[in-house]
Amino acid sequence: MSPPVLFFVLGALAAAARSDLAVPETVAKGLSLYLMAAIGLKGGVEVSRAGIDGQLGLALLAGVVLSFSIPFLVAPVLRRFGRLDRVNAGAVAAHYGSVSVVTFVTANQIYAGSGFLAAGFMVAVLAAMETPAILSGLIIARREGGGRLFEPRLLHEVAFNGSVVLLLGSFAIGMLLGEDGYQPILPLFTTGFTGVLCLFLLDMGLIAMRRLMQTRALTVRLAMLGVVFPLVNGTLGVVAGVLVGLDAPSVAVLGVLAASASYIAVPAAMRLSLPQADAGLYLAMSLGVTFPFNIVLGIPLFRGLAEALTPLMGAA
Amino acid sequence: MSPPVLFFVLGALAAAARSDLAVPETVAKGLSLYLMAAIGLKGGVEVSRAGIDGQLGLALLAGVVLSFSIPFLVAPVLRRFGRLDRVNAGAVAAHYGSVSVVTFVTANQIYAGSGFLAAGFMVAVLAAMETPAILSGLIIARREGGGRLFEPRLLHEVAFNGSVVLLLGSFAIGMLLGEDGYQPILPLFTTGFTGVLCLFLLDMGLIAMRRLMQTRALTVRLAMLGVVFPLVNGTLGVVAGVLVGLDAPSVAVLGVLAASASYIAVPAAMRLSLPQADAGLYLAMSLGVTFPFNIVLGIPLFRGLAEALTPLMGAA
Amino acid sequence: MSPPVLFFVLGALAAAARSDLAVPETVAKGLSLYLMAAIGLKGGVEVSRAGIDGQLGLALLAGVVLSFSIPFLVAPVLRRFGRLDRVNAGAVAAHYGSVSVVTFVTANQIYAGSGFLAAGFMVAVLAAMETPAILSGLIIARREGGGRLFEPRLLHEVAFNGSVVLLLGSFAIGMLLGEDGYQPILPLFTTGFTGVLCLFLLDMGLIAMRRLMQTRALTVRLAMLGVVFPLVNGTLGVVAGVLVGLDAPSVAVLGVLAASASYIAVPAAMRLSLPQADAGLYLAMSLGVTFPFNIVLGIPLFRGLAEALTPLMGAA
Amino acid sequence: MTEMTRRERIEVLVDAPLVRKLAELAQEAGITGHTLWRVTGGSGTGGVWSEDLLSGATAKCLFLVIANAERADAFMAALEPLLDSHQLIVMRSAVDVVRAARF
Amino acid sequence: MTEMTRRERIEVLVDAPLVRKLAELAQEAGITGHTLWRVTGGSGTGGVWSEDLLSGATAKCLFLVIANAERADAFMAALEPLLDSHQLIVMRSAVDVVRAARF
Amino acid sequence: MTEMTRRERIEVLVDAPLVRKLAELAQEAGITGHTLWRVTGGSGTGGVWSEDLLSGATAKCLFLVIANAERADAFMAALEPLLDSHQLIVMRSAVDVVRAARF
Ligand SMILES: Nc1ncnc2c1ncn2[C@@H]1O[C@H](COP(=O)(O)O)[C@@H](O)[C@H]1O
Ligand SMILES: Nc1ncnc2c1ncn2[C@@H]1O[C@H](COP(=O)(O)O)[C@@H](O)[C@H]1O
Ligand SMILES: Nc1ncnc2c1ncn2[C@@H]1O[C@H](COP(=O)(O)O)[C@@H](O)[C@H]1O
Ligand code: NA
Ligand code: NA
Ligand code: NA
Repeated sequence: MSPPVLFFVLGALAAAARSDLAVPETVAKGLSLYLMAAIGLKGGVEVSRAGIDGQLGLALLAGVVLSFSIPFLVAPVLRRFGRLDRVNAGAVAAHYGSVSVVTFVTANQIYAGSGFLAAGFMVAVLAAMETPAILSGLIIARREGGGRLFEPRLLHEVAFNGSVVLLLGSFAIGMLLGEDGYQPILPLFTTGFTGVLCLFLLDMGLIAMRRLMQTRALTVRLAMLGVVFPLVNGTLGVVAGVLVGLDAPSVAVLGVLAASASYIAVPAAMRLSLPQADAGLYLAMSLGVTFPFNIVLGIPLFRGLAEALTPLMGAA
Repeated sequence: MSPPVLFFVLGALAAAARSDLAVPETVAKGLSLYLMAAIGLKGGVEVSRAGIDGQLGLALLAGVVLSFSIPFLVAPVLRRFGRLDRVNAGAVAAHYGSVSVVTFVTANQIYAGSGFLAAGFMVAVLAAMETPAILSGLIIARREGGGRLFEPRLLHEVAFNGSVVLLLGSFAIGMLLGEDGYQPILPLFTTGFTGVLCLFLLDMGLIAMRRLMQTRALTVRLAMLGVVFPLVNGTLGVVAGVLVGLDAPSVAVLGVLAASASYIAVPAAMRLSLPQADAGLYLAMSLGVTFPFNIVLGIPLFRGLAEALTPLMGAA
Repeated sequence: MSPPVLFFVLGALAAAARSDLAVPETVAKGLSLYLMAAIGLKGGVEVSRAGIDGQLGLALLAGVVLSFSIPFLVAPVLRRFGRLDRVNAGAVAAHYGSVSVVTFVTANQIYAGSGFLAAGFMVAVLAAMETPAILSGLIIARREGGGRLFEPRLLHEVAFNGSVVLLLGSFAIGMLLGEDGYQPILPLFTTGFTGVLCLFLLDMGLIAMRRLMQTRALTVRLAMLGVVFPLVNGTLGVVAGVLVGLDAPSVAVLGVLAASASYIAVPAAMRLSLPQADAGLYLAMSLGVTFPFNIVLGIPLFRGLAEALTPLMGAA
Repeated sequence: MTEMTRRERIEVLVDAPLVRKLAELAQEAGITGHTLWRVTGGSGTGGVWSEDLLSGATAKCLFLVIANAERADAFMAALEPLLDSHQLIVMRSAVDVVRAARF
Repeated sequence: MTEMTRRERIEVLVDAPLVRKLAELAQEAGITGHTLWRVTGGSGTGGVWSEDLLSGATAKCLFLVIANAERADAFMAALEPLLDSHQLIVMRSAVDVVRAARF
Repeated sequence: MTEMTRRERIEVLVDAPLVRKLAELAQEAGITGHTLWRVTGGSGTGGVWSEDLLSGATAKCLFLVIANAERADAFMAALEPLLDSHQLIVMRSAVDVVRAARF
């Protein structure tokens, strides 16, 4: 296992043993800002080198379609098999359509460690996939309600969400700088990256496991869905990536994105827009079940799938 | 534009778009401690290499005179053109006499990026310029009041202000260590420097723009002064630097120092000593107007001016 | 003096001058997590290279015996010479039996800077020495009380204490990774290490000196004990290390561990288990007196002692 | 003696993402301001919680307003429909304030 | 008008390591929950303190419970033996709450 | 039952740089201690603010003292001249405390 995954496991074990190990919230926030700036810059520099071609447009389209449609796919399962009401089903579904930045970062890092390099523009795909699912989740939750679908403020908050702005902004800065302009900040943003990711995943392990242990809302059925959804959605992501003709590493990353569930942007949006939904529930599923699953199993899995399926398309 | 300036612009744009992007306050505090320790160390190591000559004394003198006298220069303008009362004029004036550490750091980094290297002892000049202006500001605000000019506690607080202590302390440590002793900590303090500055300026862009958008106190006239003051004061700084015979990069840095306005040490001192002055006003001017002006335009401007004027003196 | 020690002195001087310089608590917490992860990893990687032999077992045994027995040694002195009651004597004694992670880290760094390299497994000894002393302290404080010796919760808290878990967890990760697996995170955890230690010790200097200045509980007699205890305990540690046949650098580090006093894990445990003991007292002694003594004088001293005594054993 | 006037003090324990909504309701009730601080942990029917959360979605704040009785009543009435859906905890008591004209 | 009910508000200033103990006592007294926040400084007979501490051993929290009079009394009684050894500062006052059934 | 005594609770919302001044005034009024915590945001006539500030010059704190009526009056009187210049918000109410001798 790679260092970041080992630190994630350490965090999870520490929380399971009820250790008081904790990363202060503001420090974790600082680390996550660093990770987002670094991943954005790297993507932008990479694109400035490789240039942009039609692939970007197709990848963005695939990402947006996945993010928007996955909630409609998972919501009925949440209602019937998971026994959730409409509002909770909509809220949970929004999480699965959207994405987890840290899962993306970890996948990139692990893949890159063995030379399996995704396209730089996948950062833009990541950013594009954050929000469409929120819209879908609200449509599901309020389908029959009389009120308006969402408050105008929500759209703005979601579009100018801190992580979207930082990812796309750093991406743009990376493109502007190019490889030469990036040199002065390369030591901080590239050399230190894997180490910072370790510390961050240590915290994620602690948080994910504590979330899982504290939850009262998670049923066995819902926990099962927390594993089934990433498997199904990740496969859909891989297939979509193959269909639009991406290279194998980018296909794998699109799979990881589709499989991942949001635990930052979407929970905040749901708390605001669907306050009656159970926050303990959606955080337990996305953070406590799906996130660990993806970090430990999903990332290698979707790489395998991408490597198996991509050649088929190339041959077609 | 250099990476730090690009991140500053990104922060400002994000705030303008009312994004919720934010760097936690304590993280920003941590980054600023790092920047001050790093700049102090670098200056000290540099001085241990180049030695100290009469230049340092002259530069310190120029700095102290500028810091003390600039408030008397700008206060009448603030009163007449800016329409402020005596107390507010004194408070704002103190900010313009004092200096901004981050502006200094950014100027040094940008200049150094193209081999335009200021003397290491300019860190001491920076520290020396922080406080005389506070005295001047209080004199202006209280000229006719019956009470004592300042409480004894203020003098102590200002003299042993955290940033002054850290800057001068690190400077002394740098001198003690010399280039060889500095090697073990060079990777953190030199290699990572520009990257950390980027993250810090991202936050400064957010804060400066939010300050500007939230203010109710800033009139058009005062905003104009927020641009005119750095132009005039920076020119004075450059001229003073040329007169005392500094090299061109140090002249440019002295210009930047004179042009810059404090937004950390002086606001805290004014809140304590002139509580009736409007904190929203002086922070809007120094942080919202003058700081961005200097980062984006002032730094290249004073370099140009220094390069134009320094040879004149050398020829004399 | 090495850079970390110089920054420690700077912090102490700044606090003595009543400067408002401060490192935010959460930032300091973040730095300490980094230091513990780094030192654990380094130890583990080192062990994966050098292998484990009987030495580790003997060193662990020596450490545990020292930690458990030192409190029984110092408590009578605290009662008679220090004039403390049983409860306070037990609480203070627990601190001296346990260890200070930062003192350990600083010793390792200073020793390593001149090629005096302790065994990697000393990290495990450090972790093992944190808790036995707590048991001893409670036995001393409650010897005659009717109640139970400690609440079951305490044992758990102490065994899964955050710093023990992080140290041993990183140690295990370091062993799993080995030198090759460690490469991707080496830049953060090894290259940046000494610099981070500087910033952390700056904060420790501030805290230690403020603690000393604010205390009302510290008598001259107790302050004297704060210097005598590390001298005696450190000598015991060196002798124990020599007796179990460790190499000179590891002997010196065992001396430093025995000499050091806890100021994180033990105070929290004492606050919980012996709330009537005076927290101001034990923190003033361990943090305000013993910690600075060890950083500035103890570390070189125990190296000298170790270098003098180790050959004697080798010759035997 | 300092002149003091009786006013109402309303404190609401609320999830961070919902603070802005409360602020709007207070403003609509004619209340001139509010003050906010983060609470760092607690327990309730939803179990124990502490602030070590990434998303801030379930971080909680104490939201304090001071107002005269009439505005306080208007604010309480505006909160009514949110009480259950937003899981608010609301406390009201009397305080004496100085410079009472502003509340 | 919103229906409000009188309840007791108890605030305890307590060292962070002792919070869990208080929470247990509150629970044993039948109180359904509590809310906690960090205080960042203060002064008292023990001198001035501020939060810049590594160990957290002397960090302090405000511990707030709302309860009916009977449970509040039970909690106060349970606190009694700890008052001196744990150096607690306890404040009690009345508040009006909504959704009073839960307290 | 636990013996409780009526005391005055005074809370002042104040800018961080002015806290030390308040502490001095409280001490001069014979009050034995105070407790402090950071507030993280709010709104008022001066507009909306939140804590994301570098300088701390406009960070705000809640400053709490408990005192008997006489000392509380003395403290209030000492605050009087600062009310406007320092933009203080002051709340006073009654609380019951234990170990009342210390306040
Ligand atoms: N009796 C109480 N006293 C003080 N705070 C409470 C009480 N009950 C609940 N809370 C707070 O309200 C939050 C939500 O409560 P609940 O909805 O019961 O989970 C808890 O996490 C506590 O912070
Ligand atoms: N009169 C008071 N009003 C408010 N808080 C107090 C008062 N006295 C003590 N405190 C708080 O209680 C803590 C412990 O007090 P002491 O045990 O007197 O040192 C102090 O640090 C303050 O935070
Ligand atoms: N009615 C109110 N209730 C609670 N806090 C208030 C109120 N009015 C003002 N404040 C607080 O006092 C601060 C200063 O108010 P102002 O001087 O009106 O800007 C605000 O930022 C709020 O934090
Ligand atoms: Na997804
Ligand atoms: Na200036
Ligand atoms: Na020891």
